[in-house]
Amino acid sequence: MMFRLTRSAVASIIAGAAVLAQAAPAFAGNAPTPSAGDTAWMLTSSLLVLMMSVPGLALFYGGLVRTKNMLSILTQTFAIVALMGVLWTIYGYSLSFGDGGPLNSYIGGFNKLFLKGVDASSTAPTFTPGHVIPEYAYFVFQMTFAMITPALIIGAFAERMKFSAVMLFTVLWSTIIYFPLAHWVWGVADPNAIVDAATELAAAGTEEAKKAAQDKIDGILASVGWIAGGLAPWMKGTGALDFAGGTVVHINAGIAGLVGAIMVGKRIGHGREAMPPHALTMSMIGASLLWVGWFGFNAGSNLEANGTTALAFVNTMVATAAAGLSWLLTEWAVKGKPSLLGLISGAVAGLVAVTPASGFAGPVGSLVLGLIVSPICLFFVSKVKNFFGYDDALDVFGVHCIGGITGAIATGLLVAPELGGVGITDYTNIGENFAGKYVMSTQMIAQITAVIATLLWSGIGSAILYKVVDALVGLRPAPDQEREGLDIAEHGERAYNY
Amino acid sequence: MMFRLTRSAVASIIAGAAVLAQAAPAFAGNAPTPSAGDTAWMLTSSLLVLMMSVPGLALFYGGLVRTKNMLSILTQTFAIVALMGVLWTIYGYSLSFGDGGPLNSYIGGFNKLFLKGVDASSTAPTFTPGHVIPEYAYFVFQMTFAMITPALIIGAFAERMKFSAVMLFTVLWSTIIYFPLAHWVWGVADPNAIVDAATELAAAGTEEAKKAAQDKIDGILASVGWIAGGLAPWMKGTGALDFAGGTVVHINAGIAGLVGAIMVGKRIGHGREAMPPHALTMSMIGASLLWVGWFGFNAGSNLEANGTTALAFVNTMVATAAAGLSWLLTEWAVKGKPSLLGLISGAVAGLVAVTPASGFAGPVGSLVLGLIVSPICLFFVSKVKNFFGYDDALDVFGVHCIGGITGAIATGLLVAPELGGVGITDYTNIGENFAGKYVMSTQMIAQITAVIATLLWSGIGSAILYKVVDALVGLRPAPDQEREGLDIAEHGERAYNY
Amino acid sequence: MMFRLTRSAVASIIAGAAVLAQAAPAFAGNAPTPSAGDTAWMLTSSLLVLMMSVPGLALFYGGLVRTKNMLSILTQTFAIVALMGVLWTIYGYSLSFGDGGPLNSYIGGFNKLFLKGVDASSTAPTFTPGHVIPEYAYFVFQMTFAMITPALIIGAFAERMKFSAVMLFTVLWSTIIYFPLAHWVWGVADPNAIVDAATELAAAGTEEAKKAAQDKIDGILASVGWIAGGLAPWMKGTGALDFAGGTVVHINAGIAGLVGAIMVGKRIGHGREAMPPHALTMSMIGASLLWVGWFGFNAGSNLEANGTTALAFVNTMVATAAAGLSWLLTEWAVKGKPSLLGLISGAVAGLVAVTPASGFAGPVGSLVLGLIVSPICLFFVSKVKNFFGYDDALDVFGVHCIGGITGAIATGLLVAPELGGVGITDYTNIGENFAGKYVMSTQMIAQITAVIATLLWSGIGSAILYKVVDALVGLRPAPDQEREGLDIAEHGERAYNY
Amino acid sequence: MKIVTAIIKPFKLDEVRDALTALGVHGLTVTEVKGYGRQKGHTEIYRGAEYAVSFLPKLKIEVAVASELVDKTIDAITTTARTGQIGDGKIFVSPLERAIRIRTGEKDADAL
Amino acid sequence: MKIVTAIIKPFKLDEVRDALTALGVHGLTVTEVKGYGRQKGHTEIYRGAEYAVSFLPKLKIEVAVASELVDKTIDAITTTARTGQIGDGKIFVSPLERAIRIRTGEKDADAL
Amino acid sequence: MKIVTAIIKPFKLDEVRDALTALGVHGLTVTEVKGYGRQKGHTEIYRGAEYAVSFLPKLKIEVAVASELVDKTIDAITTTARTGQIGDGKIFVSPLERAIRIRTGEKDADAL
Ligand SMILES: Nc1ncnc2c1ncn2[C@@H]1O[C@H](COP(=O)(O)OP(=O)(O)O)[C@@H](O)[C@H]1O
Ligand SMILES: Nc1ncnc2c1ncn2[C@@H]1O[C@H](COP(=O)(O)OP(=O)(O)O)[C@@H](O)[C@H]1O
Ligand SMILES: Nc1ncnc2c1ncn2[C@@H]1O[C@H](COP(=O)(O)OP(=O)(O)O)[C@@H](O)[C@H]1O
Repeated sequence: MMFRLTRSAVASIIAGAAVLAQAAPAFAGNAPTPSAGDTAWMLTSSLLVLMMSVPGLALFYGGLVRTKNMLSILTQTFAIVALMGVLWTIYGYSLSFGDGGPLNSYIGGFNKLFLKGVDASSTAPTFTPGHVIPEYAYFVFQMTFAMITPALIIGAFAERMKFSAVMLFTVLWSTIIYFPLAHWVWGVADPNAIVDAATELAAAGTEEAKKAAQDKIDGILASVGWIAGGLAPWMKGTGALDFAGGTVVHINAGIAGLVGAIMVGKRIGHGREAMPPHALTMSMIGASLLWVGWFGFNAGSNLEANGTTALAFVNTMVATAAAGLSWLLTEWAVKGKPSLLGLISGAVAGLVAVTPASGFAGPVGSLVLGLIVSPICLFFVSKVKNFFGYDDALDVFGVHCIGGITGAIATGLLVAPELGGVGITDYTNIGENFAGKYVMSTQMIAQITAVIATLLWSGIGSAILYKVVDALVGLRPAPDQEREGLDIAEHGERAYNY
Repeated sequence: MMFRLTRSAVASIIAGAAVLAQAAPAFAGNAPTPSAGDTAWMLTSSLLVLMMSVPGLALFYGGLVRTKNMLSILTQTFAIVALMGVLWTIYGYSLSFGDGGPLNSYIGGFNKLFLKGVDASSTAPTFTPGHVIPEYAYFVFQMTFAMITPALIIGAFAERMKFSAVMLFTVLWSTIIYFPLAHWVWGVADPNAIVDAATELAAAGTEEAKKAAQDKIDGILASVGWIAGGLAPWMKGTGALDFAGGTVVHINAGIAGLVGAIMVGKRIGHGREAMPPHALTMSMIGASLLWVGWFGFNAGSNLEANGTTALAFVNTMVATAAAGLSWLLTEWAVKGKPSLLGLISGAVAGLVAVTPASGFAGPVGSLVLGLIVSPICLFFVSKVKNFFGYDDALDVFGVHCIGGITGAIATGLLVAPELGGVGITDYTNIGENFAGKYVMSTQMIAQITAVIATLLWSGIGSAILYKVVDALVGLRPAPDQEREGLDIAEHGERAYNY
Repeated sequence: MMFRLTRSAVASIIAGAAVLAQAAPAFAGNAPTPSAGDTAWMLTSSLLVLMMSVPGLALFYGGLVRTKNMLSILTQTFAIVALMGVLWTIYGYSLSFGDGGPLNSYIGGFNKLFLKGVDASSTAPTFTPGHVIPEYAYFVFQMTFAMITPALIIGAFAERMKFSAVMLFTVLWSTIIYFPLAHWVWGVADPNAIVDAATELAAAGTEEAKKAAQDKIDGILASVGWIAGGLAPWMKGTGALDFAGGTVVHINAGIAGLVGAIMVGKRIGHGREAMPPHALTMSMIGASLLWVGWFGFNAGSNLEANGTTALAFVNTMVATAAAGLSWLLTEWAVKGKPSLLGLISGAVAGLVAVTPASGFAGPVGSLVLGLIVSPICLFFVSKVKNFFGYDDALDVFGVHCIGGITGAIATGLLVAPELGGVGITDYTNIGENFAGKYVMSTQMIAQITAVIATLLWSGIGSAILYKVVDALVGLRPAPDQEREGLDIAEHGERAYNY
Repeated sequence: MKIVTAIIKPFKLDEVRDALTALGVHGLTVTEVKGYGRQKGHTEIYRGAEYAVSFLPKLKIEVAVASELVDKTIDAITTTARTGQIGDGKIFVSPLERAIRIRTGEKDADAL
Repeated sequence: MKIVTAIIKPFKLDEVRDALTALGVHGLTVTEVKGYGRQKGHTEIYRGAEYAVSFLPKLKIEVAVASELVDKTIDAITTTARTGQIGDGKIFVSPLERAIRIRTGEKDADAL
Repeated sequence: MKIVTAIIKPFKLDEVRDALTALGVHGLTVTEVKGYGRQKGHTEIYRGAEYAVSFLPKLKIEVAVASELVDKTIDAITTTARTGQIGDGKIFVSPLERAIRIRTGEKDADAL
């Protein structure tokens, strides 16, 4: 979901005569066809991201709650996934990636409700001019992101929210917070269109021809999500870099979780009763599957299977390993014992942090990012949380929001070629393989804008939605029910009957 | 495993000059070579289907039985997978996909025993003229289907059948019921051969040349599985549509399970003692992995990685989400509580129902199919089962057979272009991208024929085989052993030693 | 990681005009570009191998220990994976696959520390002249092998080694034992270079031109790992065949485990107290994921997605099924009951045995290999182990080392075309599709050399390293801590709080 | 008052419970226990190792009853829990001096 | 000496334990049990099947105390374990003839 | 008859059992319990939160024996279950009025 082509990617493309040959027609406006390899990778990536949600995330979260609430976590996660699959097909895809017309910088449109006009031969552009993938593959890959994001939130108010409230909140939140935000950040221009226009410009003989082509380019670059296109005045046209969803997914879910945890209140007995994880084994399985599936999330976000995809894959591997190790060692030093929970929490923090950077940073940059994100998150989940006393049950804020912010900021730096990053791309610069100009200050402004915009939009918006849900169905079960456990109270089942 | 090319697929093929170029030689009879992308996808799909069986299905089933029988489910599933892997290599593949000569409409032959004549350069045709994949990939993909089908059956007579009986039954059932049925439905003609013959026909100048070519075509179309080719008189040459195995896998296993549950009798204490699932957590993991793996099952059945593959993938995603949600809501309305077991049962029902339709229906059609299949299955597992009082322990009949029938019938409707389906294909119609003529009445007759043929063949055949097994080794363990649990009685192990 | 191209692979390549066309430039020295299909497959394979370690191996091992040590296994496995990811990036890859210059037959060099000089457009050769994959994909695929190998060892001294000792040992062992060994066996020449030189030789007109070309070839063939190149005098230039790591991974880890189990001593209560597996369910999940992931391990080792990849896939499927079945039946006959643990142990034994043979043997050969390896391993884990009385807690030696040796030896036979194998390849023989000459005696000498070299290097080296670790941090926790369990004593957590 | 403690085979619980309720016993407490006795256990084999498992799963039922109800209680349990095979279990009767219902503070007979 | 056995609601354990320690009771033993009594259970539904679960999770606390401490002990438990709702549980007092501390062999009062 | 109840460290079970069988005690019942006493527990840390776990896993062994066997039984248990460290556990002896073998209806001594 990066909205700019990395230079290395182009390089590797330009290199291959065969590919160029195939790419050429695109510039001439002919329809390119998807390659089986790219299609296979995107479908594989999509099922990997589904696996992140179920069973991955469900187990990671489920293992951390008490036995009596295990099923509530599993049910909420699985139900959110199913619900989002339906909403995405009906209107989510259209609102996020449809054409918003005049409002296109803020929201998609209704032109793709119920996948209108899409069939097996429809294609979607990638980030390499002349390359496409089946639109169905793009549609379903994006669907899996819309499935996991709301599911991430529930960890914050785990063990104490009514199932009906969770479901209703998911409908409202995805519609009002997620779909627009996804459009802001991922609503980008088709590289082919830009390259074609730029080619015209280059070829243009007369003045008005030049002007016409230039207008065309400007028009294309203007009709994108405002964060993607850097359309806010102070961004000066430099869009924020978010390769795979640091803002849209993690900061977004993290802040919504924090607000929820505060508004629904603490769990009965919080701080007094011991609430140890009921099955760390399950959390470890979950964390492992999150790691495995995350390659679809990050490397899949390149929308192709090429050298840049391999780079995103390597970064995801390295940052995660470094972050897991770093949390383990920090905890060992600080608390005296290296714990499994710390190790897997670090791994997840690393995955979150590298998400926005995965296709931009170099492996060594990712290694460093992994090493530093863990102590930061550990500080938040242990010190900060206790200091303020909010009950973010499964540390959605401490790991996803904080880790996401760390990654979003770091991306602005690590993309710099001097730091081993792949640099910026400018599709209009067809002469030199789309090489773009990286300016740290402007880039950091873009990154920070994206972070703050997400925190405000999701933070304030979520607060309102929780109030609405509370008014409509009530957020919290009766104390007795909470004490008996949500499994029996809400779902009439028990997780284990040994 | 669809035996007709969907029009959209062809469209997308025809579109791509590059591909056409590669396809062209095929018409001239040269050997096309597999693409790395298609090969990668088929191998990925194969391991995904293996993952459906172990650990997927094993956990989905295992979580639903009592602790004392957990290992018996895991062992039976894993052992069946291993056994079928061996049988498939020795003679299963040959009987299912070998050349049956004069008997070819009913059964394959012995020409591929022990993979005779197959090596790393052998190829198998896909559904796109001019495309092939390595035959080893086709062989192993099909193997995974032969592994999971008998494993599906055991859920019906769970907790009360001897391990030796299960193993013996599997050998007999796969040989006598499954391999022939697979041939009936999936024993299809090589598109390349048809297209080549059709090309000759078009090019034929003289009358006898025309006749010769026409005879060739007729010969090819006649030497296929009778259900695939619609060879029964009343089918008038219209074969049944079963994209990924609604009949061969789900109806087939479902009815065999029902018959088994009835013949082996109820579990001791059935109806009197409470028999709650011992670990819904495991069932949830299993259901999730079934969903993830099912993309290999359905989208892999396109034998390539193209737009139609993406369509099958999307349908599998959408129908499952809709069915999970629909079961959850129905149960919530009817029984007052939304349960995890209901949610995952619905998801599985959706997966089963969309299986035959996955490459033919459109996403909206699949959405509707998912919404309706759950209430139907819920009605069967709660009302119908209790009414007749048979002990289909894990609802193999209620979910797989009923869901499979729903899907098989629905496929006949949803394939209709007016309903967003991809329509029918006719390889002899090379002029218009192999566009075929869809006639609802004839198509429904074909679908119903396939359903009934499967129910009869598998129902009656299985009944006989259970009798044989009972006579040879006995179906049921001693009451004391059943009470102690099959884990200790049959396998000398316990699942948990906490 | 095979270092010779299988003939069938070439055949299938030569067959495809399209591919040849793409391959052609290579001979002329131009840079070929990676195909999306091969890239997709290598990335998929890499995440599959990661999944083998976490959660696969962790669960397979964890389920077999007592509850009180569950987390210690999970933590050790996950931490080793994280640690190796970091080491591999910093210097492991360079030492294993860098250029060792004059020492290149024994060890790689420092030229790739911190991935120096590698970017998204760098490529690595495959085994088909004219084919390459992104170097990042090769780097990360190899990384996953370096992650799982040390993790395999811990099963031998499970439940009784300090976490600090395990971590320190891993650093030393991977650096001093694994990286060099990987280089010995997998440090191979670039086929493209050989073919180019051979082409020159063929084209050479003058004598000195001939000589120059010949010298070039000799130079290339001499600068490889000594086992790969058969550089030991008695090997006469015939390198050992190890398709996916029978020696480097399994024999290597297996012997290191045995030595460790002996040096750290038996578990308290070993032989007196019952120590049944605490959760065979987890072991079954682990074994299943090992099987699923192993396709990445074996079929991924072909570095491409072609017919040979499919062959390796099929062999992995068939040998595993046969071995699982064979262990089950042997146990049934000998001990009276077919157990799940036996079944999955057999499957793992089959996976281990087929690893070195997977790309060389035919499916029937693999079937036989699977059938025989299980009884051999069963004999070692039951009889031999009890006879000598060492406490190889999870049978790392009995299954991985013995299974690996069986496979390594068998590979020398099963590669023979007369036995359905794919035969030997010789890149210099460009005339006849690189057909090489197979001589059983020489090949067996090479295989046995590889086995013995691995046993000695790893056995003696590990013994020294355990001593060092013992001196530095101590191998074993206090008896009370061991009795309380490593989870609480070492990690301050408990696996289950039901 | 007495405490009647019975060790029974797990699958007999429901029958015993019903028999006791029929007697007018309003409550009881059940504990999962492992029993060692004449009844032979089984052996489990894990790879090489064989384990003789001599402790078998049983249920312990504790019922506080008024003294006059003791015989009836014993009969009810014996008749329902009996299968006639080794391992059916035991019944133990011990003195109970006081009983209190926590909710109300009611004492002795009223507390049961 | 007496053995005081209390059946309580699980989430009350910590409070009861603290109250007893305050009394100077140095030890106790806790067992997870299932209780059947006036308190209604719940029904669980799995696909078709409905189960009425009448056994509820409780904790059994056993404390050996010197006879003079019995009343205080009972008070401590009743006050802390009481929620006023059905199912709060019972307290049973039985005679304890001897007590031995395994580690030292100390007897009776000294053993507690 | 008496009921001898012993709280011991889990890993001592087999030794104790053997010692009792040697005495001619034919059966016993074991329960997993959590013990609170002088023996310090450990602390567990999960991310931020620290928990002091003061309840330790113990096994409760119940043996019904003829009165004359009580002393022997106590000795057997003390000697085998002792490690000399805090937490070895306790032995309690309570009166047992009646014992019945469910299978046969045998009473008292014959029932043990
Ligand atoms: N002396 C004893 N003290 C406590 N429990 C006993 C004693 N003897 C037997 N039990 C319990 O009774 C159960 C059944 O006893 P067992 O000798 O196996 O068969 P039976 O009840 O037919 O004599 C044992 O599993 C054990 O739990
Ligand atoms: N007669 C009895 N003997 C042993 N335990 C009992 C008896 N009656 C009740 N109990 C225990 O006390 C618990 C609470 O009793 P219940 O009747 O449900 O509520 P209350 O304590 O308010 O009367 C039960 O769950 C059971 O464990
Ligand atoms: N007063 C008591 N009543 C019941 N059980 C007790 C009592 N005191 C101790 N216990 C049990 O005995 C176990 C060991 O006691 P503890 O004081 O820890 O060590 P020691 O046995 O060496 O004195 C405790 O864990 C608890 O289960």
